[in-house]
Amino acid sequence: MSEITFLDAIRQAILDEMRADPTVYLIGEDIGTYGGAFRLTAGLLEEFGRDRVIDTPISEAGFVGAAIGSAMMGMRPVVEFQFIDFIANAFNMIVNFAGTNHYRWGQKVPIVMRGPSGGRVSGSAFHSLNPEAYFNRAPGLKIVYPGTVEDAYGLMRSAIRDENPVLFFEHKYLYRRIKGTISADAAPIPLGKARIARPGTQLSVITYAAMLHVALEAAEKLAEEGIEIEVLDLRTLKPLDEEAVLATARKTGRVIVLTEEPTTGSFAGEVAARIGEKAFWNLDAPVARVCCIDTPVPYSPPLEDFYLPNADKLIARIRELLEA
Amino acid sequence: MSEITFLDAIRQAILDEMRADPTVYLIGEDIGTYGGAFRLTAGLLEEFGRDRVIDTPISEAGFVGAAIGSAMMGMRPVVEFQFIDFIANAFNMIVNFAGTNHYRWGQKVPIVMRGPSGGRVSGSAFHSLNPEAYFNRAPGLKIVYPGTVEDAYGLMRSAIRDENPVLFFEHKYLYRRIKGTISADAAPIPLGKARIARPGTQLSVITYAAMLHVALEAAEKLAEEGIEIEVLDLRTLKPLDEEAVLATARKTGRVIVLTEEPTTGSFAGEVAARIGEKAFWNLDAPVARVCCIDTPVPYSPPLEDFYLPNADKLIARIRELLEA
Amino acid sequence: MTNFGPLHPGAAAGEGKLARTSLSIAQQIEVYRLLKLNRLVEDRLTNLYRQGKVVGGLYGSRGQEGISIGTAFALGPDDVVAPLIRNLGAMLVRGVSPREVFTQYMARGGSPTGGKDCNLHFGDLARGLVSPISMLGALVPVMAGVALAAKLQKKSYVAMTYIGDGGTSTGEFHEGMNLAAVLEVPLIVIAEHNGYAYSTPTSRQMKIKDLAQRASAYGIPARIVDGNDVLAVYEATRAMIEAARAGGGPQMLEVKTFRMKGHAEHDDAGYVPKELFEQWKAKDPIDRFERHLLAGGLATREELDSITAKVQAELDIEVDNALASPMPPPERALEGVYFEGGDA
Amino acid sequence: MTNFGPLHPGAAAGEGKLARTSLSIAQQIEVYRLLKLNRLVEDRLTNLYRQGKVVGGLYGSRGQEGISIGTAFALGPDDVVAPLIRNLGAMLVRGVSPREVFTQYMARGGSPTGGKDCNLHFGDLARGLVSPISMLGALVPVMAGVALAAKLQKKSYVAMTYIGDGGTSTGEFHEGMNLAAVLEVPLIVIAEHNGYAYSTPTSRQMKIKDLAQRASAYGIPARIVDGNDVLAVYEATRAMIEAARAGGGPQMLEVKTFRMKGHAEHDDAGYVPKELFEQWKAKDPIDRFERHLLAGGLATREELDSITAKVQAELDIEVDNALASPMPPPERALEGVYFEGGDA
Ligand SMILES: Cc1ncc(C[n+]2csc(CCOP(=O)(O)OP(=O)(O)O)c2C)c(N)n1
Ligand SMILES: Cc1ncc(C[n+]2csc(CCOP(=O)(O)OP(=O)(O)O)c2C)c(N)n1
Ligand SMILES: [Mg+2]
Ligand SMILES: [Mg+2]
Repeated sequence: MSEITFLDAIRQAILDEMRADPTVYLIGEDIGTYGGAFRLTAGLLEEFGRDRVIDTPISEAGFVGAAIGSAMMGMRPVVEFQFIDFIANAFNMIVNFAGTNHYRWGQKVPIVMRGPSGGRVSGSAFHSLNPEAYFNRAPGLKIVYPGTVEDAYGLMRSAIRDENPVLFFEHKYLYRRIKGTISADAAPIPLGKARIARPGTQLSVITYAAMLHVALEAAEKLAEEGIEIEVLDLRTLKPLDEEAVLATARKTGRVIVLTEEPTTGSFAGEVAARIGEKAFWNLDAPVARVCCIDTPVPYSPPLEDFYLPNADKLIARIRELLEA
Repeated sequence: MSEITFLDAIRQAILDEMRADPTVYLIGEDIGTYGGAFRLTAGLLEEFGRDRVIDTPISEAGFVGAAIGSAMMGMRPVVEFQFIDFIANAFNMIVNFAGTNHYRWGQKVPIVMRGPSGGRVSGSAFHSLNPEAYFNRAPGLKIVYPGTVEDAYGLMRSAIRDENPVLFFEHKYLYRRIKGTISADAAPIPLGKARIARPGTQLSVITYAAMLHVALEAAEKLAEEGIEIEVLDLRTLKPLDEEAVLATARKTGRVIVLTEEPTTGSFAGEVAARIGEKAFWNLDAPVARVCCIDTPVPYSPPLEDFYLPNADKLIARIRELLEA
Repeated sequence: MTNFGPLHPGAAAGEGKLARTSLSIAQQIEVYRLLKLNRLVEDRLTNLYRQGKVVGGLYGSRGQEGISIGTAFALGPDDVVAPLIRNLGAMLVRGVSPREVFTQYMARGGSPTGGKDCNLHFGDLARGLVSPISMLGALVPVMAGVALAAKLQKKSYVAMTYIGDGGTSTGEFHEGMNLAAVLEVPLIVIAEHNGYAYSTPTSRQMKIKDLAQRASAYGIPARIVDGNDVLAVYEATRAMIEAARAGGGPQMLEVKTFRMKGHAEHDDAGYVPKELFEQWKAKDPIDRFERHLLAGGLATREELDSITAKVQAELDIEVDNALASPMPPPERALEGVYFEGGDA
Repeated sequence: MTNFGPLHPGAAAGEGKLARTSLSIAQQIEVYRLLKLNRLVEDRLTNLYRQGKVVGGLYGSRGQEGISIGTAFALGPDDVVAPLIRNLGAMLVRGVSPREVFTQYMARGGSPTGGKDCNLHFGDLARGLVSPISMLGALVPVMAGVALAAKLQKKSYVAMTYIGDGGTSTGEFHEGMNLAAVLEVPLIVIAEHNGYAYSTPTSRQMKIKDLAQRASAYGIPARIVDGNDVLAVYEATRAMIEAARAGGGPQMLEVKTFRMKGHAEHDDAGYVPKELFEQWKAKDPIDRFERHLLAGGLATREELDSITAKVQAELDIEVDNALASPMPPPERALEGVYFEGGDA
C-alpha cells in the first residue's frame, strides 16, 4: 500500500462515504470546478457531478443553513469552509440552529463542517484560526481534530456517519507534511475516544492535531535522557474522553495540556479544569497549559514563532514540572 | 438619595456619559422611539435626538460594523443587542474586526456592546444566553459583567470611556430585582478589578452577575453554622483580575467557581485552570465548578431550575469540599 | 426578471371584493373555520396570559391570519413549511392541535417540546413543519436547504417559509435568498409587510416601498398581494408553489398587511398612530371573508355561527386539558442534547 | 429610485474611446504615473514571489488598475477609503509608498504593521486609509460607520470602499448597504464585477446580470461604467462622491472589468476560458489610457517612457531597501492587543 498524505486521507474518507451513501454531498466555495483552495476535493466533481459537489456563492451562513435544512430532510452534507476562519460568519447557524435543534424539538441534524485550520504557515490573524474554544461551549455540537493520517481518515468517516452536527478541523500544516497508509479495509474510528500516542510514566502531555507532533518530538528528545513522557492524543475534543484524560493524569500525576490557541479562554483550560477537579488527589504538580500568547495570530515568521508553542518551550515547562 | 434599580443605574451611567461627552451615541433596535425592549434607554431619544439615539434595521452585524467604523473616526458608540443572544449574528464583526484591529494596525476601536443576558426568566435557548465563554478566547476584547447596582453604574461609565471594545453584559434577572443608591459624585469604577463581596476564611466562591447573589445567599446561610465563605465578585471577566483570584485561592485554599453557563467550555473553566496552575501548592481541595448542566437553556421552569445553579446546589458542593 | 405584478386590485387598498378563487365552497368553509380557529386560539391565549398562565411572552397575529391560512392552505401534503412566531395559522392548517399550542405556551410536560422550548418553537417533519430559532432570517437559508434536498432527492415537495419586513434586513435572509436563486431550488418565501418591526416602522428599516424590491437583487420572481384577502393570498401562493414545483426556482410573495396589536402582549403599541389601527380594522381579513361568504351565498349566518360555536366548544375543552396537564419532570432537562440512537 | 444609467457607451464593450473628462492634462499624466506604478509594483511583487521573498500569498489587480486609481483619484483629502486586497492602486493614490507595500509582503519589521499583518492589510487614518479584514463584506458596514461619523460630526468627508462580485453575496454586505441607505450616510461602494470569485464565475454566484441590481434592494442609486476606462471610472466616482457629500446618501458604482490573472499568484486560472483573457487583453486599461494620451496629443511617447523609467528607478531602490530591511523582533508579538495609552 502506498503512502498518502493527511490531505489525501481526508479526501479518501469523503470519497469512500460518498460512494457508500448517496445522501452524502459536499457544499462550499470553489470545491467543485477548482477542487478546493487546497485541492482537497479535487476530482470529486468529476465523479459525482454538480448535485453532489456544490459550488456556492460567498455566504457561509447561507450554505451552512442550507446544509442544516437538507440534513433534516435526510441528506448528509459535508460543508467546507475555505479557511476555517470564515466559520465566524456562520456562528449563529452552527451554535444556535444546528447545536440546539435536536434538544429543542427532537430533529437530528447530521452535518459535517470541515476546513483547513491552524497556523505556522504565515497566514496571520484570518487564515490561522484554531476555533475549538469558540465552539466547545455550544451544547449539541461535536468537535473532531485529528493529528494523524489514520485518524484523519477513520474519524472523517465516522463524522459523516454521525447523526449530529460535527465540526471537523484539519490542521493545514499537516496537510502535506505527514504521511501514512490506509489499508483497503480500514474501518471508521469512533468519535469520542482519545488515543495514547506514546506511553510514558513521568508526565502526561494532553494534546491533538499539529501539537501532537510537537509533543512527540519533545517526548523523543527527553527519552534520550531517560525521561518518559506519555502523550495523549484527544482526537475528539467534544464530547471529551474524560476517562482517558483522567486516567493518564492519575497515572503520571503530572500533566501539561498543549494546544495551539491563546491561553486565555482556551480549550486547554477546559481540560485542565476537569483534571484539577476530578483527579486532584492524584496530582504531584500543577496542571500546566502550554498554549500560545494571548494575541491574534501574528504574520511575520519571527512573531508567529514567538506566538506558537514548540518542542523547546514544551520541554522547558516539562522540566519545571518534573522538578516540582 | 432614593434607591434605584440595576436597570436605572445603567441608564444613569449612559446618560451621564452622554451629557459629558458629545461623541457618545447609542445604536440598536427599538432603543429610540420605544426606549428599548426593557425600556433601559427610555427618555434618551427625547433628550439627545435621533443623531445620538439611533434605531436600526434588524442587522446586528450591520450596526456593530457601523459602530466600529464610527469609533475609528472618534465617536464612542454604545451598541445595544435587544437580547444578548443576538450577538451571535455579529460574532465575526466583534471577534475578527473589533478584537484584532488595534493589534493589527494600531487603530483603536472604543465601542461598548451591551445587552440583557442570562436566564431564570423562562426565556429558553435564545433569550437566556450568558455569552462570556464565547468571547473570552478573543484577544483584544474586554468583558464586563456587573452584579450590583453600584458596579453597573461605575463600570458602565468606565466601559464607555475605555479605548477598547468592551462587551458589557447585563443580567436581566437583576434589572428590576436589585436596588441601590448612586451618590451624585459617584466615580467610574476601573475595569479589571475584582471585589471581595464578602470576606471569609474557609472557602472562596468566585463568581459574578446574578450568581453573585446566589453565592451571598449561600454564604449567609452557612454563616449561621459558623462556616465563613469568602465571595469574590470578578466584575470584569476579561482581562481577568488574576491577582485577586489567586489571592483568595491562596487565602482559603478551597475554591468553587460559580457561573451560569454550561460547565463544558465555560468561563469558569478558565478561572479554575489558572488557579490550578498558579496556586496549586496552596490548595487543600480540588477547584470545583458549580455551573449549569451541558444543555441549551430549557424553557419550562422545572427544567430551567434543574439547569441552573442555586444556593442549595452550591451549599452541597461547599460541604463536600470542606470535608475534603 | 423580477415581476411585481399583476398587482391584485385590492393590494393597495386591502378592501373591497376578494380575489376570484379556485377553491370549492367546502374548501372555503374550511378556510373560514381555520381563520376563526386561528383568531380564537389567540384570544384564548390572551386570556391565559392575563391570568398569568402563559409562561414568557405571547405573540399574536391578529389581522394577519389570512396570510398564514391562505399560504399554508396552498401547500401539498409532502411540502415542508417553517412558520414564524406569527404564523400559528400555518401550523393549524398543517394539523397542529390547539392543545399542542396551549401546552407549549404554558410550558407543560405534555407539550410538543416537552417543555424544552417555548411558544410556537416546535416542529414535526411528519406534518412537514420545521421549527424556527429566534434569530430572524435564519429560516431562509435553512428552508433553502430543505428545498435543496427536494432537488437532490428528485422529489416534488417544495419548501415555504415566512419573513417579516424587519427580517428582510438580516444578512441570513440575503444569503439564503441568493443561494436559493443560484441553486434554483423550490423555495417560496412569504414576506409579511405589516408596517412594523417591533416599534420600528418600515420607513426606518429600509428605503424601499415594497419588500418585493428585495427580490430583484436575487433575480427571484416576486409578486405583491393584499395580505388581508385570504383568497388572493391563497391563489398567489398556489401559483408560486406550482411555479417552484415545476422547476421555476425560488419565488417571493409580498403580502401587504398590518399588525393589529403590539409586537407582543406586553406591548401596548403606543407608537402606532391610532388612525392606522382604525383604517386596517375595516380591512380585517376574517370579516372580509365572512362578508364574501355571505354575500356570495356560500354560507348562511347560522352555518358560520355554528362553525364558530364548534370551535369555541373545542377550545373550552383544550384549555382545560392544558391547564390540568402537569409540568415536565426536572430531569428531562438532561435529555436529548445529542441524537443518541443508531442510524435513523 | 435605482438608476442603472446612463450607461457609458463603453460599459459593455470596454473598448473604444474613453469618456470625456474634467481632469487637466497634468492630472491625467499623474493618473498615468499611478497606473504604471500600480502595475509595476505588482510586477515586482510577482518577481519577489517567484524568488520566494514574499511571505504568504500574493494577490494582484492586473487589468483592474483603472478602477483603484480612477476611484481613489476622485477622493478629497479628508475622505476615507477602505481598499480591498486588489486595490493597491487606491492606496498608492493615498500616498502609500512602494516600500510600505514591499515590506508588508515580505513581513519585515519596518512594514506598516511591523510584521503583525500581511499584504495590503494595513491602514492609516492620517491618510484616510482603513484596513480590511479577510472576511469579505465586513468593510461595508464598517465604512457605513465611517460615513455615519461624518454625518454625526457634521463634517463633509465621505467614506468609500470596494466589494467584489463575490462579496456582494455576503450577509454583511446586505446589512451594511441597507443600514447605510436607512441612515442616509455618505458612503460610496465600488462594486468590481470582474467575472470571478476565486474560481467561481459570476453566473454561479448570482442570478442577476448586473451587480447594480443589488442596489435596488436598498433604494441606493447605482450606475454602471466600463471599469477599464479610468476616465469613466473617475468621472462616475466623482459624481457619486459629490452626490454623497451633498447629502444624497449612499451610492453604488458597478465597474465592469476582468481579473487578468488567477485569484492569487499560486492560481493558474485554468478554469478561465483562454478567449476571455484575449478579449480583455485588448481592453487593458493602461494601454487604452496610453492610446488616449498619445492620440489626444496630451503626452509624447518620450514623456510617457520617462515616467515609466522614473518609476522603475524608484522601484529598483525600494525593492533593495525592502530586501535589506530586517525581520521584526520576536517579542513584538506581545505588543498592542489593547490600546494602553490614555485618552487619545
Ligand atoms: C437577528 C435578530 N435580531 C433581533 C431580534 C429581536 N426581534 C424579535 S421580533 C423583532 C421584530 C421583527 O419584525 P418583523 O420581521 O417585521 O416581523 P413582525 O414582528 O412584524 O411579524 C425583533 C427585532 C431577533 N429575533 N432576531
Ligand atoms: C466571508 C469570506 N468567505 C470566504 C473568503 C475566501 N475568499 C477570499 S477572496 C474570495 C473570492 C472573492 O471574489 P470577489 O468578491 O469577486 O473578489 P475578487 O477576488 O474577484 O476581486 C474568497 C471566496 C473570504 N475572504 N471571506
Ligand atoms: Mg413587521
Ligand atoms: Mg470577482
